[in-house]
Formats: sequence, C-alpha cells, structure tokens
Amino acid sequence: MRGLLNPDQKRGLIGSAMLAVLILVIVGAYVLWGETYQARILYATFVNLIVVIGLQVFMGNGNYATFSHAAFMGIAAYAAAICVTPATVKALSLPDAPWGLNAFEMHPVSAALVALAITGIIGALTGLFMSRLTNVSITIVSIAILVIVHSIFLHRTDIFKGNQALFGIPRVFGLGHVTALVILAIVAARLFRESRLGLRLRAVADDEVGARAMGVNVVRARMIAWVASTLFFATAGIAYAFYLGTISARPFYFNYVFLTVAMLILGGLRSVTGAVFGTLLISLGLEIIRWLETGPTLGGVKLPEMLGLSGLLLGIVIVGVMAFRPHGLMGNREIEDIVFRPKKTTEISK
Amino acid sequence: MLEISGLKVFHGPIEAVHGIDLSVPEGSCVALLGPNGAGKTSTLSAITGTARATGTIRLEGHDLAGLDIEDRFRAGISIAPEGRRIFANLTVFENLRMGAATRTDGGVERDIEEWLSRFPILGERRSQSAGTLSGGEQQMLTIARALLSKPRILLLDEPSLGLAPKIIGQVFALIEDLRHEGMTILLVEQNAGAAIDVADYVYVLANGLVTRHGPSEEFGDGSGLMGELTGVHD
Amino acid sequence: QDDTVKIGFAVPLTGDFAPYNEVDGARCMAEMINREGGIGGRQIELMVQDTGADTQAAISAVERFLGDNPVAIGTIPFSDTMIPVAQIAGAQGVSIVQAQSTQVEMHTGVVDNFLTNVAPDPYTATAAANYALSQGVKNVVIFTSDEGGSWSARTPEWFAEVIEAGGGTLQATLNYTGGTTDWSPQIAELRALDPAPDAIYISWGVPDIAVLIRQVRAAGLDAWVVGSDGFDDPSLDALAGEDVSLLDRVFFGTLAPSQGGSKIAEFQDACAAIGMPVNGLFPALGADTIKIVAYGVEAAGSTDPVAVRDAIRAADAIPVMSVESISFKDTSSYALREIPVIGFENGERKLLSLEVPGNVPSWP
Amino acid sequence: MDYAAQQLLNALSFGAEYALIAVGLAIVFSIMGLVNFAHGEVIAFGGYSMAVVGTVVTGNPLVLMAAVLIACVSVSLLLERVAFRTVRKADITTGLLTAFGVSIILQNLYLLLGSPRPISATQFIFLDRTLLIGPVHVSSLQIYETVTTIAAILFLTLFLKRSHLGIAMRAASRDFQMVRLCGVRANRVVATAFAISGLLAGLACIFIMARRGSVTPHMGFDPVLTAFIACVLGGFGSLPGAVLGGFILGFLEVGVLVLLPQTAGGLAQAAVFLVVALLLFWRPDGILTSTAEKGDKL
Amino acid sequence: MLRVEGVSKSFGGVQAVDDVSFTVTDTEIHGLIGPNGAGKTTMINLISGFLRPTQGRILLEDREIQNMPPETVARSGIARTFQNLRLFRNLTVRRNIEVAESHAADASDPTLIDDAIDRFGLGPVLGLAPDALSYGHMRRLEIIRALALRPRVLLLDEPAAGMNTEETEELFRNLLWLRERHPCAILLIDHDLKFIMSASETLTVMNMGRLLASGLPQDVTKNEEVIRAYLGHGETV
Ligand SMILES: Nc1ncnc2c1ncn2[C@@H]1O[C@H](COP(=O)(O)OP(=O)(O)OP(=O)(O)O)[C@@H](O)[C@H]1O
Ligand SMILES: Nc1ncnc2c1ncn2[C@@H]1O[C@H](COP(=O)(O)OP(=O)(O)OP(=O)(O)O)[C@@H](O)[C@H]1O
Ligand SMILES: [Mg+2]
Ligand SMILES: [Mg+2]
Repeated sequence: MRGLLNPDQKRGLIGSAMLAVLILVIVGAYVLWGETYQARILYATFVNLIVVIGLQVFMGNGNYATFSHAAFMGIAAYAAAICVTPATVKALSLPDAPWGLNAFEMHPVSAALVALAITGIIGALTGLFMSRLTNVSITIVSIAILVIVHSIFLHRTDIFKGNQALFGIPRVFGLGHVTALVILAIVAARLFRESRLGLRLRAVADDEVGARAMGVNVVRARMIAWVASTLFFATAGIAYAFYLGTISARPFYFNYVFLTVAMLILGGLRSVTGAVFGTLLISLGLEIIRWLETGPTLGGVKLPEMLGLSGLLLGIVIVGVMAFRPHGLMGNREIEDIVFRPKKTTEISK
Repeated sequence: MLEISGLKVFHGPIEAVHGIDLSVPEGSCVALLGPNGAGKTSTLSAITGTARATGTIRLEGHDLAGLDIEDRFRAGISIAPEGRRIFANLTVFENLRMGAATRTDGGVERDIEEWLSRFPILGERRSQSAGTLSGGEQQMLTIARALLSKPRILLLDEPSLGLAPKIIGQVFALIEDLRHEGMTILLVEQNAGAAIDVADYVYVLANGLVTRHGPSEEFGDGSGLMGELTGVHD
Repeated sequence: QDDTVKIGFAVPLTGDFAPYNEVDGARCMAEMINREGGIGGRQIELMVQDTGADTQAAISAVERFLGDNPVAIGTIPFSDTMIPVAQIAGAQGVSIVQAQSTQVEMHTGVVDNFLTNVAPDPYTATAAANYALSQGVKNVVIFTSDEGGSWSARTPEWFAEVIEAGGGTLQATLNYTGGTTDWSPQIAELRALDPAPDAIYISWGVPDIAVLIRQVRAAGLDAWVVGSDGFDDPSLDALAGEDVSLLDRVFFGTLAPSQGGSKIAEFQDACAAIGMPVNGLFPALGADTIKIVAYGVEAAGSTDPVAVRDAIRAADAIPVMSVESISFKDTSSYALREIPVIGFENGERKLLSLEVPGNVPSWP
Repeated sequence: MDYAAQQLLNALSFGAEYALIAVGLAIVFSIMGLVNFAHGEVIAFGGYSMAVVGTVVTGNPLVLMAAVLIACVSVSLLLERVAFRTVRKADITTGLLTAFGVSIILQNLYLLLGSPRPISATQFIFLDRTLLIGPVHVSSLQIYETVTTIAAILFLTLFLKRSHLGIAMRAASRDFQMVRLCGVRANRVVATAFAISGLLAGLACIFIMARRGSVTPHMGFDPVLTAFIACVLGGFGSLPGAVLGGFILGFLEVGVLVLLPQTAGGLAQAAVFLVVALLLFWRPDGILTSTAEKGDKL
Repeated sequence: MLRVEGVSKSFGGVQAVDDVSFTVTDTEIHGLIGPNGAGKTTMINLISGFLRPTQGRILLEDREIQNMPPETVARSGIARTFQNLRLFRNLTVRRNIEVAESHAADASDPTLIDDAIDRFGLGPVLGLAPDALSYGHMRRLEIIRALALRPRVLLLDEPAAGMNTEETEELFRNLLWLRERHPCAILLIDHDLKFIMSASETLTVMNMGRLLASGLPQDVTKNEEVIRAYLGHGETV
C-alpha cells in the first residue's frame, strides 16, 4: 500500500530540497563575495543549525523544553577528539589519561563513528529515563543531565581537561563537510517529522491520553525521538571539534543551551523550516549587533559604542516572539506550505 | 431586556454569524435553535464578550460595546457555557463559590447549600475535585454555578447535554421555575421539543442567519422544525 | 608603511568572565601614550569586540582583526580560547598578549606566539605560602573547585605543597562550587578539625570570598584566610566597611602591587582624572599590555608582528605601568615578576612581602 | 555528634532558603502554569534597588528592607504586565521559554546598567549573628529564614484554600476566561499572584543579601534553578510540595558534601542531580502530587 | 467478543463500578445507559485500559486485557471516543485520523476511512485544525479517528451529545453503515433514549456503579427499577 516514503514525507523531501538550496545559496554567496573570517561564522552557524534541527526532533515534535543538548554535543566532541588526536600530541595534552586513552589514534571517520556510537548509547540510557517522565520532569532531568555531564567534564581533568583546553585535535573538517551535514540533517529531520513516529509524537504533545487511546506507545515514541536527537547533537559536536581543533567543557553549558533554544523558538519549534530560519536569523542578527556594538560609521554617522548588546537582544527576541507569535515565525508550517500555498492547507489557526 | 441587532461574530478571519437581530424581553425565555455550526454558541459568546463581534447588543437599553467580560457579568449576564467549563482543579463547593464570587451579601453559603440539595448527587460530592465528576455531574455543576450569581439574564448553552432523561426533566422543570420567578433566559438547545415547551419565543439559526422566528406556539412540538433543519447543515 | 599601531581585543565584556577583561586599562594607557605623541609618532588604535564567554565569537572577531594587520591581540583568558586564537593569529605572525593569564597550560609550548604580562599561578601560591610560613602557619586546609580550571583546582595544591615542604601539614581538602552563599557545611568541617587550622587557602573571587571570610569569623575561627589574585578586587576591601577586623587575618598573593600608593593605584587615579575610570586589578593590567607592545614596536622600529615579538622577547627590561620593568628573556611566554603578597591593616591594603619565590613546586 | 547536629542544622537552613524561593515559583505556577525562571532576576533587582537606595538615600536597614520588598513586588508586577500576560494562554513550554527570555534580558540589563562585578550592599549583614546553642553554632539568619518560610507557607495555604481571591487564583490556572465569565477581574487575580511571588522574592532577597553583602547580575540564577528543581521534586504547583522539595535539596546538598569523599568533591553537584533524577523517575509528577487515577478525566 | 466479569472500581470513597458483568457479542450494538454518575464512562476507562479494575476481569476473545496499558488495548482492537473531546489540536483533521490509522489492526480495507470521511461529511474540513470545527463535527471526527484503528470493539461515549434529532438520526444511520462496512461490536453510551433504543440490540443499565438490568431494549425499559432510577416517570420512550 505504501512505498518507501509516505506522501507527507515526499512533500518533506521537496521542502528539504528548498531549504538545501537556501543553504547552498548562502555558501555560494560566501564563496563568491565573502571574507575569510566569515567562513568561521558560517561554520559556527551551521554547527548550531545541526543542533537546533536536532532539538526540533524531540523538543519541537514533542513540545518539551529540554536543555541537555550541549551535554551530548560535548560527549561527542570529546569522544571524537580523544579518538582522533595523534598519540604524540595526547602525550602532551593528556599526560595522565587512564585506560590508555592517550596511547592510540584513529582515522577521523572511525573516530566520528565511535563518537556517534558512544553518544547514542548514552542517549539510549538517558532515554530510558526521559521517555518515562512527564512534562516538567523532562525539563528537570534534562537539566540534571547537563549538570552531571558538565561536572564530569570538569572533574575528570585527566580525561577532559575540564575548563582547560584539550588541544591538538586534527582539523579535518571544512565548510564543505558541515554544509553536507546540515543538508543531511534537514532531510533527516523532515523525514522524521512526517514519519508515523513523528506524527505520533506530535499527537502525544497535543493530548497524551488521546494518543494512547489511539494506540500510540508514548514511551517508545519519546525514546526513539530522544535518541535520534542526541545523534544530531553528536554530529554537531564532532563537527565542532574537527574544525576548531581545541575544545573544553566551557562551551557545552547553559549559555550555549540558551542560544540554541532561542534559535529554535524564534523559528517555531514545530517545524524544521522554523529551526532553519530561526538559526539563520539569530546568527545573522548577532553578527549585525556585534558590528553595531563597536560603534561603526554608518552613512557618515559615527554610531556610539554600545558593547554588550547582543545578550540583551537575544532575550528580547525570545520574549517578543513568544508574545507576538507564540508558535514562532513558522508555527506549524513548513517551507513548502508557504511556497505552494496548497489547497489542503495544513496551517493551523489558533 | 436584551436587544441584539445586526450582529456579526468572528473567529479570527472567519465570520460565523452574518448579521442577526434578536430580542429577549424581560422575564421571558427565548430559545435559540439550530444545527451544529449554525452560530448559536458564537452568538452567546458575542453577548458575554468572549468573541469579537460587530453590531449592537443592548442590555436594558445600555450598549454593551466596550464592556469587558467581567463588566458584562456584573451587569447581570451569566452563562452556563458549552463544554462544561468547570474548574477541574477545584472542588465542587469551590466551583460554586466561584459562581458567587461577585456577591457581597451574606447568603452565599445558604444558596450553595440549597443548590447542593437540589442536585443531591453534587451534594454527595461536594469536596470531590470537579474534574473527576461524571459528565452529567459536571453539567449540573455548570448550571448551578451560573445561577449562584443571581443574574438578571441567564444564558444556557445546551444545558441538557449529557444529562440522563430524568435529570433533563429536572433541568427543564428548573428552567420553568426560574421563568416563573421572573428570570430572563436565553436558551440554546438541541433538544428542540423540550426547548419549545419552556420557551415563549423561538429563533431558528442556520449558517449564521436567523431563518425563522416566532412565538413558541407557532412551532408546535418542534417536529415541523426538523424538516426545516434537515439538509441545512453543510 | 603603517602609521598606526593596531591592537585587537576580542574579550569578554559581558558574561561570566567580564570582570577579568583588560580593556579599560588598555584604553586609558593607549590614550595617555597617544596624547604624548604616540609611539615614535605612531598612534595606537584599539579594536574592541565583546565576545561574551564564547570561543567561536572570539575566533571570528580575531579573524576580522587580522584583516587590519594588528600587532597583537588579547582575548578570553582561558586556554580553550587562547590556543585556537593563537594558532590562527600565528599564521600571520601576530602574538597573543594577555594581561592576566596566570594559568599554567599556556606555557607548555603548545603555541609559540603567546605572551602574558604576569607570572603563573604556582608563583603566587608559593609567595603566599612563604609568607604564611613566616607567620608561623603550620596546619592548613585548602578549598578546591574544578570550575576555574587549574587556577581554582591546582593553585591551592601548590600552596599546600610549599607549606608541607616548609614543615606544615595539609589537614584537609574541601570542595566547593561557585556562587556559594552559605559555607556552613564547609565551616562545620573546619570546626571539627583538631587542632584548629592556622590558615585556609582558596583561589576564588568575590563575592563568594567575602561571604566565606564573614562566616568563618562568625563561626569563631581565627585562621588566616589566604588567597590569590581573585581576591584582588575593590569589593573585598568593602568588607572593611562592615567591620575592619574582618580583614585583619586575610592576605593574598597577586599579580602586581595594588595597595594604596602603588603604581596601579596611581594609574587608576590618573585615568579617573582624564575621565576613563579603571576599576580593579585586571582592568588595570591592560595598561601593561599596551606598554609591552609599545616597547616592542619602538625597539623593532616597525609594526611587523614577528619583529615586535622578537624584540619583546629579547629585551632585558621592558618598562610597564604596574612595576618598574619586566622581562620575557628567560621564560619566553610569561613575565617573571616579583610577586606581591598583600594584606590589610585597619582595613587598608598593605604590602606584606614582595619576592620572586625560588621554591616554586614543579609544574608542567 | 556535635558535628552531625551542626550539619543537620545546616541542611535545614539550606532547605529553608530553597523552600522560600520555591514557594515563590510555585505560587505563580499554581496560578497560571508559568515556570517563572525570571524569579531570580526579581531577587537580583531587589539587591540592586537596595544598593542604589543604600548609597543614594539612606542606609537605615528598615527603610532598605521596605525598599527591597517594594522593588521586588513592583518589578514582579511589571514583568507580569509586559511579558507574561501575553503568554497566559500558552502551554507550559512557551511560558517557560518566555521566562528564560525575561531572565536573559534582565541579567544583561544589570550587566549594562550596573556592572559585571559585585556591587556591595552590606546593610543587612547584622541579621546574620552566630548563636551558640550548646555546642552547636546557629546563625540567627537561619532561624529567621526558617520561621519566615513556615509562616509564608501557612499563610499562603490558608489564603488559597479559604479566601475568594485564593480560590479564584487556582481557578484561573485552568480556565482564565471562565473566571472572567464569573465576573472576577482575572487580571487582578493574576497580578495578585505575581505580587505575592514578588513579595516572597523580596524576602528571599533580604536573606540572600544578609549573607552575601553584595549583588551581581547572575546572583539569582543558581538558587532559582535549585528552587525550580525543588518545586518539581515536591510536585509542581503544590505549595507544600515546594517546601518539601526545598528541604530535600537542602539535605541532599549538605549530605553529599559531607558524605562524598573530598577527592570526588567536584562531583557533588552531579550527585545531587543524580539523586533528583532518580527521585523523579520514581515519582515523575513529584512526591506530593496525588497518585489518584484519573482515567480520561481531567 | 468482549466480556466484563465481576469488575469493580473505587476511587477513594466512591465506588464508581461495583461488581459489573456483561458480554458484548461479535457485531452487536450494545447500549449502556444509566443516570449521571452511574459509572458508564468509568466502565469504558476500565475496558480501554485507562483504569485498572480493583477487582474482576475483562476479556477480549478470552484474552485478559484488564492489566494492559491503553495503547496495547487499542492495538489489540478496542477503540474508544471520549466524552470530553480529546483531539490533537495542532494536527489537521486528516492527520488526527492518520495517527490512529498507523496502528490499524488490519489494513484489508484501504478505502474504509475515505468512505467514512465522505459519509460523515468531514471531507471539506480535512485540512483544518480541530479547533475550527463545530462541536458536532468534532464528535464525528472522534468516531472516525477511533474507526481508523479498525477496531473489533468500538466504545462510543455519548457520540450524540450536542446533536439535534436530525443529526442524531443521521449518526444512527452512519453507525449502521459503519458496522456494515466494518463489522465490529459497538458499546454505545448515550442519554438520547430514542437513539439508544433504536440503535442497540442489547441494552445494559447501570445505576450507582451496579448493574441494574441487561437484555433486550424493550424488556429493559419496562423494568420498574430502570424507570425509577433513570427514566423518571414523566418520560416516555
Ligand atoms: N474558535 C473558532 N475558530 C474558528 N472557527 C470557529 C471557532 N468557533 C466556531 N467556529 C466556527 O463558527 C461556526 C459557528 O460555530 P458555533 O460554535 O457558534 O456553532 P453552534 O451553533 O454553537 O454549533 P453546535 O451546535 O455544534 O454547538 C462554525 O462553522 C464553526 O466551525
Ligand atoms: N477519576 C475519578 N476520581 C474520582 N471519582 C471519579 C473518577 N472518575 C469518576 N468518578 C466518580 O465516579 C462516578 C462515576 O463516574 P462516570 O464518569 O463513570 O459516570 P457516567 O456514568 O459516565 O456519568 P455521565 O453520564 O454523567 O457521564 C461519578 O460519581 C464520578 O464522580
Ligand atoms: Mg454550540
Ligand atoms: Mg460519562
């Protein structure tokens, strides 16, 4: 009766293709006109994008507020970094590492796979908890995961170096790699959202009792979405480590969590397109603010220096969006819903 | 008492009622009948101020436009809404106290007791949380709560919904009693026969327009009405 | 060909590390030099960008600065930022010059283009320990936390090492987290010790420290409270406003003399006079960064960053704001300076000792 | 023995502080389903007001206490008006995220208008006296705090159960419009809840300032995070639950500090959170939430 | 098909269901009536797994289901609607149905749902959110959504509530059509006597948690006790 993909997923592929084109246009624009430092901004934006798309998978479809993504990103980043860094470098950077962690090295691909596997396993273990909890408890336990993982990073300085730098990671990724990963992430998230499982999770988000009466195994739906989303975070973490060459526990904590959550909210948690737009807009916005902060000369007028505005703006974006568009810019809509304005509108008025 | 003219009601961009006139004289019971989606609830929402509307609504000659939901209630409009919007986390007793929240006279407790004895099943469950009541029990609670404020005009949206026949009988008897006590009532009902029985005047609403109205005698037992409503829907 | 000397600061003006940025002092010193005619006619131009605590933001700001050919760059004083920033800047020969980076891992040879105006943590710990020993301290307790990297985790251990080498005992190691406003569990541990400790050591900052001092005294403990550069903040002195005796048995090893009448205090007054107030030790040390770079440019006679760095490293004595002079000749990445130990008398800062300690424990 | 008694008392006093903050969160939650993460910034606002009034107007502690309370109540009301009113109908997640936004804005405002470094305000320090009860040291602050918490919870429980306004508050959490349809000025009801929460924040602020003697932009974040966890642990929206949760966390924190070997000291926070996670796994809706079966009912 | 054996359920002090037994046979429409608070909805909650009985057994074709979680019950062929609607507010009408359809026990009749949508008149609103529907439409959506599970037993809790006589008659015809198209047993709760009397082949009456009477509708409604407890003397059938 069904092919490989259901009709919604096919629509999703069309939507993903549009978003992919958008991403490629941005990269193209950079290649043609960009300055070197912008490559880094773009790379960071794309890493964030993978995280935010991963957030959409569990947090967006299930309508839970979770804050542990930075932890999973960190786990993968450290795992990949420890695997891929040459033993000679690790002798210097991780002299006291136990279990021979500083005595081996791996090909980047194997290192990435190991990192994905480790994160996936930890995702599954925590998922056993997460999938059995209720709304606010999910938030709390996600915070607990973040704090516990962070404490371990800090405490086991012999393995993770804590707030000091773990350096010497071969920088094997470039903009091309992360672009490919972003597009992959978009497609994967769209396919998930439109899959039966994604639909079920969205139903659970609306009415858990109703969903169970329709046969939805809530625990299973949450579990799969949770583990899937941790794999997105892992991918982002690996991309982060493979590009920067130096990591520490510091970036994988609350500040990063708030930033990425704000991105998801701005776009609208319910749609993948929202995740993409939200990330791009906030990244762009932050760059503009960073530039404005320094008091540039604009059309002959020297603007005052206003350092430190970006944090303020981030908060204002969150509050403003919540007040005026509680479902974010996109609400329930995906890009193809806007472009095609289909007869069977899937827009939900509220 | 209540005069409505040229009323249009909107839900976002959707216009649910397309300009109707309606009047509820003091001390009378007016029934508003019509199929699903006709706009009955929307009309009541416009009166209570919970839906956006144009046209005029006058209560005893005063235009209600610009009045808040609370002020309309304080002006004497009380509603037992559709869908039993009881406060699920409060007990039965507390729900009733909410109904009398604006009253300052001393008789609230006594009145609550009176209602609890009128619906004995509620009396037995006075400290049960209202969310766990059966559907019918919730419906009774909704009606009692609406009446505890001693309103000047009572809006009832499908009060018989989900009630057992015996209780329906009681509810309509209650409406009859209230009418005799001089209460003004606007009644929305699916149970056309019973509604016509208690009402003085009947409006029939379909697709957001009044299709017919007249004294209840003109409608007989409501069976004539059925034909009219058939096929109107959709 | 350049008629300006550009220095970039991709630093935390907001976020958790904002108190440690050096921009105010750097600005004031640059202004002073520029008013005097610049460095051999070259004006100093600072490029400042707020990065919060975000490494990525720092890196991209630095890459942008690099487009303007700076001589040196300052950034977030954590190795996870300083290393990649140094690597990127290194491609263009530009040095990272940090006003305040005391943590040890930058001096292990990870990067070559790194300089900091100050001495690493083991030196401050040793100076403090030496003074403690001179006061007859025998039994010590240290407070450690992993949150501040090696500064808060290892510095207390170096302190203890020196104390033990001097014949004292480490009675206990207690742990804490940042933001502690109620130290009573730790204090209960202290009170349970027999004999009562002579000194407790903690590398941490205000406001938590002020709370600790107050609560330790309230609990009737009169052990010395000893610390490091994190103590060196005006809000510690504010404790005297409540009760001068609170600061009586408090001292700390720090980066440069900052007591009343010191050069730093004079500098702060001078800056306030020209309307550019500089509060606290870390902001003031930005002035040293400017002085060092200025010296390098002058000595190299160019703004070529590599030439400047070589000139700085070759110098026997570079005049700076906070002390007479410093030198990178023997260390190549940090300035081996005299470490001041500062205490209080009637609530006023007092320089207790000033030495280049010779008995520093070995550090990586 | 003395040591154990001492640590027990410490745990109690930690618990009292968390409980006081947790009740402030719980009251807003139980009324409008809002997880008010910005509560910590309300507390910090009290601290900044104290610093300003203390330097500009007077150092009189009584005046300052009044100033702190007024400041916290006002800012709480202001936040309700400008930020939270618009998300009143929204689900928990939306409200929680809005509160996060508000919290970020306020922290950054403090940073920009104030300073990233601590600003000292020490006028309340006198509240913190050490009393000797037998061999055990008790801080007078610990006693004040415990008493205040208990009084607040008793008063609030009675208020919510008995008074018209209290009942209307609880009703508003489920069906705001229906409360208005009962003629109750629901905006005022919600404002009252925020005022109470602001008042509790003000009290917490006084105690925190009495301990810290200085205010920083981020000072509210940690205690409110802990209090939030306390709320969930006890049963979100339940006032006794908030208090129970607060005390559990107090005991956990001190317990972990005492029992965990110092070599693993860095894992203290992790251990606390692990226990919290396990407790929640055992009772996902919190310890005091009734386990009554609801079937398909609300 | 579905057997309820000596089932009891109490909530604290309230004995909502008290030792009730009855059987719903293969493709019958089985009416369940009783005064408000009699325990009818509770019975449906028990059968559909949302409540566990304090006592007794519930069997679906000889398999005990009283300890299964709701989703397992649903997948093994028991679908239900809710007295207080529980639709997925952020999914379109079509996707509301798809959620259930993805757990359909058998997919041998692929056009069933499309036909049912036409029959129930939901075609034009498939792309809308449930909130935009009138109450009557929502009730119909609940039924189709339950049907999409292709149940062997369909539990309907007051499906005619909020409908007028005409609409109720239409619903009645639709139910007959439905059973024709997808043979299953239907347990039907409603207070509309005319509807329930014409629809049910067997009628069970509950009162105060207990089974009052069970049998052919016309016999049951003559039962004095039933009249006293439920119908009231003023009402005629
Ligand atoms: N919140 C809403 N958003 C969009 N449309 C709505 C909303 N509420 C009602 N409508 C539409 O307005 C029309 C009138 O609805 P209303 O609820 O007034 O009907 P009704 O006569 O009360 O019907 P019923 O007998 O089913 O209760 C319907 O077509 C309905 O779909
Ligand atoms: N979860 C619960 N907790 C406590 N009491 C409950 C619960 N569910 C139902 N009850 C009580 O059990 C009794 C039976 O309720 P039930 O909903 O089954 O009645 P019903 O027969 O469906 O009535 P109606 O026709 O009015 O819907 C009622 O008195 C109700 O108050
Ligand atoms: Mg209606
Ligand atoms: Mg029922």
